[in-house]
Amino acid sequence: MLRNSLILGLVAVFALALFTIFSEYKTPETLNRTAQYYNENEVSQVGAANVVTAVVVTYRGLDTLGEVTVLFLTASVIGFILRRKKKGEPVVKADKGSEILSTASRILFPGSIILGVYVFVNGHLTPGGGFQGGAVIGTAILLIALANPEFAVSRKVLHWLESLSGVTYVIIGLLGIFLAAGFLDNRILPLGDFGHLLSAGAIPIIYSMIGIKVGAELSGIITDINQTKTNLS
Amino acid sequence: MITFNIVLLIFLSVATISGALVAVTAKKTAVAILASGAISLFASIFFLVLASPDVAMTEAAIGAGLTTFLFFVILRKTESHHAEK
Amino acid sequence: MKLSVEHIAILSGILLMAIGLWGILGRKNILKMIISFTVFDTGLNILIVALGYLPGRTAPIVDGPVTVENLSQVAVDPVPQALVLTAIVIGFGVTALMLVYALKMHEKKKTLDINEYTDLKW
Amino acid sequence: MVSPYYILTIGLGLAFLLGLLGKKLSKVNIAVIMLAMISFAAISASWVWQFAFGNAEESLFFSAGFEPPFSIALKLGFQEAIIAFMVNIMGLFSTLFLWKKLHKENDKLAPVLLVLFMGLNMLILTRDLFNIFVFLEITAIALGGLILLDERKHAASAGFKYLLASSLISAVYLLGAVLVYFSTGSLYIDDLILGGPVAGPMAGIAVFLTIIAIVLELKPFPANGWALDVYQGAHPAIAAIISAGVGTAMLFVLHKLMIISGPMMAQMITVAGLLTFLFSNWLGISQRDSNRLLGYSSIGQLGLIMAIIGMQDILGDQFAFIAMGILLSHFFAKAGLFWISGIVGGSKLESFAVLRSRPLLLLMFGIFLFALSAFPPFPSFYAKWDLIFALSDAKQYLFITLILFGSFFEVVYLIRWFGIVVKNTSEEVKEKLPVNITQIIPISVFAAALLFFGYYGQHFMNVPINLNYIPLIAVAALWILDFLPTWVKNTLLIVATLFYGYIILPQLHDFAFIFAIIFLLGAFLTLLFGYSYKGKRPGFYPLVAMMFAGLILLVEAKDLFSFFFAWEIMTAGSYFLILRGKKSQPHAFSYMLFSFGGALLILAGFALAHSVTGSYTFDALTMVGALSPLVFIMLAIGFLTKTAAIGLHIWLPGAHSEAESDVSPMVSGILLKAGVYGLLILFMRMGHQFVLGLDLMVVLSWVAVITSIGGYLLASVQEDMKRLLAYSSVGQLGIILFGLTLMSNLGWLLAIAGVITHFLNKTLLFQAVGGVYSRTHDRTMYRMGGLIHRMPITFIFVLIGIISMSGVPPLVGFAGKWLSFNAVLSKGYYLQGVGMVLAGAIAFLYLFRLIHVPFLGQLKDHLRKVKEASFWILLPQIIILMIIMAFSALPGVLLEPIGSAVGKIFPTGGLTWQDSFLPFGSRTAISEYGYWNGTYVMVITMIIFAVLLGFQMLIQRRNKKVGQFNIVYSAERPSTPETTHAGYHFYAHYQKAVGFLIAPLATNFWNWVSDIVQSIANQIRRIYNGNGQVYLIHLVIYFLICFFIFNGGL
Repeated sequence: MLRNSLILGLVAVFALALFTIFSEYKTPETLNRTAQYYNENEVSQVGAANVVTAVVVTYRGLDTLGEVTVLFLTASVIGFILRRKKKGEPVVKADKGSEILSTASRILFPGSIILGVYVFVNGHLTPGGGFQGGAVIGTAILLIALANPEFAVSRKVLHWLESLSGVTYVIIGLLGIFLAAGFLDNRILPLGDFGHLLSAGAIPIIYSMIGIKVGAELSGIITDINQTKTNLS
Repeated sequence: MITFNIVLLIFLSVATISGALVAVTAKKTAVAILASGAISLFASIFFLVLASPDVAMTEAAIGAGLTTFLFFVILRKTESHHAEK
Repeated sequence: MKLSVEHIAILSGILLMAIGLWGILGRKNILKMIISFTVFDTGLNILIVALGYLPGRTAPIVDGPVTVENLSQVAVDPVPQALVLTAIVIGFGVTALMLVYALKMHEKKKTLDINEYTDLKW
Repeated sequence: MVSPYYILTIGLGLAFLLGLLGKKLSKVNIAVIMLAMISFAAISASWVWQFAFGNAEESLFFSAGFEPPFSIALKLGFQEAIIAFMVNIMGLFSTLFLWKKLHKENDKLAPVLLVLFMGLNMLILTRDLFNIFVFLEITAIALGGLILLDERKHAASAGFKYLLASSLISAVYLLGAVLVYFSTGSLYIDDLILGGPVAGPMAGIAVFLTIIAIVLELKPFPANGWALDVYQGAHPAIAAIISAGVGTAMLFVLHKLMIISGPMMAQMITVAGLLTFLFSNWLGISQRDSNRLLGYSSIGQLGLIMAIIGMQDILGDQFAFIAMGILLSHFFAKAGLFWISGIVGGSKLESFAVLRSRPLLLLMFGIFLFALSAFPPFPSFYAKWDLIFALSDAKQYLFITLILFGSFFEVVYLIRWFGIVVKNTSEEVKEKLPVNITQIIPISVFAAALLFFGYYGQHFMNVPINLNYIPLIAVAALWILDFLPTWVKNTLLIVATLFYGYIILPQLHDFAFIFAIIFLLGAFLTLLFGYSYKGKRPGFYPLVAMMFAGLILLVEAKDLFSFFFAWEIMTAGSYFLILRGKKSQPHAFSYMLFSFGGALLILAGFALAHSVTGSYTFDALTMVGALSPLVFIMLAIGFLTKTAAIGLHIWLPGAHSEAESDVSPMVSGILLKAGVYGLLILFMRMGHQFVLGLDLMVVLSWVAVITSIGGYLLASVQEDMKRLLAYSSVGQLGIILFGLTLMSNLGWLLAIAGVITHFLNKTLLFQAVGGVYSRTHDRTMYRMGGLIHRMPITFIFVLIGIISMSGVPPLVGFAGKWLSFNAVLSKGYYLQGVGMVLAGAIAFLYLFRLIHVPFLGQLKDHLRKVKEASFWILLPQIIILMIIMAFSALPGVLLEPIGSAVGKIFPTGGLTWQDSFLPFGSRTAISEYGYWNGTYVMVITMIIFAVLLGFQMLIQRRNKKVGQFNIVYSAERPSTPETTHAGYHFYAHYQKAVGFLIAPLATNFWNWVSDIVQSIANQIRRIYNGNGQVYLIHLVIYFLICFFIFNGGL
């Protein structure tokens, strides 16, 4: 009881501390200089209709590479941990999903994949991008997996997709040093016509690679987790 | 428009915070997971209102979708054992 | 009381963080601690996006009324959005890893009570 | 310069590609990782090279071709290059160390390892606040993955605690970084500097949040339970990465962020770091698990460096040197220790005893521990010197105190561990510890690096360095030649000593000359004894050389630093020597504690003196001002720990008696004189100091009187020959101290003469006793008896030794007596004089027992076959005997040179010398109160002695010889010596009356102190109750307290 009230007190003090941020906050009138710079120059420099995408993929591309790395690490660790089979372990079958779910998911699946691809390919034009598209693909796999627990995407295919897209991403980044002004510079390709699919330099390619990679990784995580059984010994 | 947004946000805030309270205090883990999924959904509406469609999409797909799913799977794995015990 | 979109959102974010912290520090069940963690994270993300919001402006995407010319007058700051986007994905990664930890710990001791995992101490 | 993006590309590209390789290709997998790590190291090495020897300039590497703050930039300067190189070296050797594990058991660790080190590189190089967050998370997840993948018993729960804590910390950091962006419009660190410290309340909160997060990441006390659990639970090689690799990178991040923090933040970092340093080390004292102990030590060291980063404005130009010195020591030593722990496999401190089966590993273990303890010649030693000096110049006395206490606690557990590992008898080492080459290489390289940086690092110090390396080279040479047989090494060392003496003696004058003679002659005499040993005596000679090197460097020293350097070398060498004794571990340990405590006081005293005078030579001690009594007290206590003044003496009896037979004379007859030399230098420069009108010299003179009475009283009740001699040394050093405190010509003459005679007598007696031990394997006197029949020559030596020591004419000891009366009278210290007379009387009580109990009486059964001690044991004694006789006959030879040295300090009140009618240049000493001619006395005594002896021999011819053991009780031969030996418990009857005088007050006091220190540590460390949630609560409380302190209070 004492501990509970201590914790509650702590949380209250913590809220109070955060509240100073609220009380110090003044709604800004204008954009700060970085934002101003992006909103003014992004179109001419990067050429993506979605400024957020330009920031994510190009200006702050290093963050995004780190982000991809985080997902890669998580997927690898989860894969290593969960795939470590002990010998002589019987394969436990999970319950089958309901008929409706499995039918629905089978219908939805291709659509979801296409939606995912659409989201990341158009990342530089519309909201969304590699991560969102990848997540949509992952969700599609998830639906299928829920409906049919024995469903598994070929791990080999996933690995290939993941590795190749990842390596391509890094190589595109590296090309930026040689062909353009710096690592991850999207101007290794022409900026193209603003607002078209094939514009904004390398952004569509990078975002597609991210989309494929994230999609493959998330699918991997999902299948790994779904197929593990707890150690019942 | 702004006033509509404000009303919407107040409603959302109340919903999110009650959701959070449920998520944190719920006895059943499953309820807590559902509540946290709901929070993510509400949050993505927050993001939409705050002019951040990209974030909203991410939150909806990853926070509300995948995370919730992961929680459920892990829950099932850890509880299946208790059931047998 | 300041009643504007961003203020309400900031306040909600702070409250979510506080409630999340309450769960992190208070719940005994490891899964519930992780759930509280996601609540905490969501709160933080709302807070960040809200702080970067400029009232009355729209998303920084050239589309319809938003043109290349008026982008800097009508659009919000893209940076916090990019940051939060990263933070969400990273948060997912951390959460997933925590969950695998939970699974692994459960495998060893058949319990998810954090109080049971005190073998290492002093 | 090679673009740092190549590291990113290589790391990530290969990590991504490795997913393609299946199980079958795991060999390729590890080879690829190894190549990647090599390329990291090579790239960063090329940077370091270009900055150090080329003309590279600090440069920015933009990403995406836009200038910051609009894109993320990496900055590569000399600092970045060095830190990245360190981290990459760690990565390379970690991979090598884990080779077998990666290869055989767990190839999945490899890509995670690669990504981790790539992330650390970026963490070091990036100049973007948010990018730091991303790589912080990568680090956290990679570490979490590594810990989890390694499936150790408690790894999962420890890793989970780590993950919880680091996620919370990252969240704080994220909020901070974002707030920085909102209040300044930039995430580029250098932008924030250009605009000056960021202004406004929001910006203040923002900066606070970012920096507190990094501070929390560095595990400040007490919000660090999670880190301890990880150090304990993770595989030692991963713990090594956390401690050396991640810790280093994190410290650099903090350093990077310091430029946006204001002075208040800096102060908070300093205080947080110092408290961490103090408490981690303090709590470490009670720790018995090796990995957790290393964890406490890691956290402590990181805390110290964190504090140094916080104090960079105070430290000024020396900041980089100090920080790097301590960081390098921590880096190499902690990685090495964790790796050794990985090889040993056990988790108890005692389990490291298996290292005895691998002398090389044991040596490196010692190197690592002593590097952490900041002993010379390691970088931390130089850094600590500079740190204390700089803080003293800045008048940060509280900080100095915290650092000194922290260092002391650290040494307590490190040295205890070393002692346990080297000497603990409870662990029997039967099997050879299995090691493989991939594990040995990293450890060896790191140990070698410590030595290299130790040599290299001193050139960056604040003080002019004029160290003489020749004696140290001898030490190293003897390590290399350790495979040779004893007699060869013994000869080599003797020749080296004599040769060095031949070179160095002409350069020395006055007291330094006198002490150098003692040390060199002492080395020669005690080494002769060594010929009596057979075999190789592995490790003995380098240690002896080390101790004597320290001693000789001490007298060569002309500045504070050389002196302190020599002092520490000597301390370490003598500690190792004492530790070689069979049961000496606890005694060597307490010797080290007192010595190290004393050394810290000396260091602080020197630093204070320097801060007043600005001098680095001994002239610094001529300071005046309010601080000078304090400096005097600190230095006096520091030196008195070495001379074992009463209260500080408790280490001496055990250490001197448990040491090997030829080590005892070294440490007792010779080593103690180092403390006297220190006191000499101190008294010479500082003279009389007053506290509240009280002359400290008078206080010390009473300390001296009590020391000699106490030492002699304790000596009189010993049954162990060597303990008796050891306590006797305590008493005699008291007399020497007394002479010094008289601060007069005669007093100092008395002291220096006392130093020489004590050296001769004690060496002689310890060697004689060592000879007895070599034959009887016993030191307990009452178990022996009648040895005069079996060891007559030794008997004569002991006899001469005690006569000389007791100060009876005609031998040289009388000179001391005569001088002391003269000195006391001329100074007017009558009360103390009475005490000294009393002490002299008590001296007889114990000295005669040395003859009486083992040598006289009936020869014991088991001693009937005992032979005289061997030639090599007797030879040095013969030489000493001759010297004693010479000095006795011609005391002028001894006293006149001393008098001339003393006369330079106290020109008046000395002895005058007059030629006498006797031959051999004999001279008579004349003082205020009388005169004395040694030759004269000698001749007369000899005549009387000869007459008496002749007379006795004449009448004894008719005596009937009595057979032994005629006393048989009831046809049973008494077997217990306790009941039959008259010498047993000789003063039992008096103990009832005056026993309180020998109560172990000092021992009890120090036990009490150590109990209190340990029980406080035990209480405090209860906060680390193992519950991850509680650790989080600590974290939050710590955060909130700091928050409200730095954001305007509640």
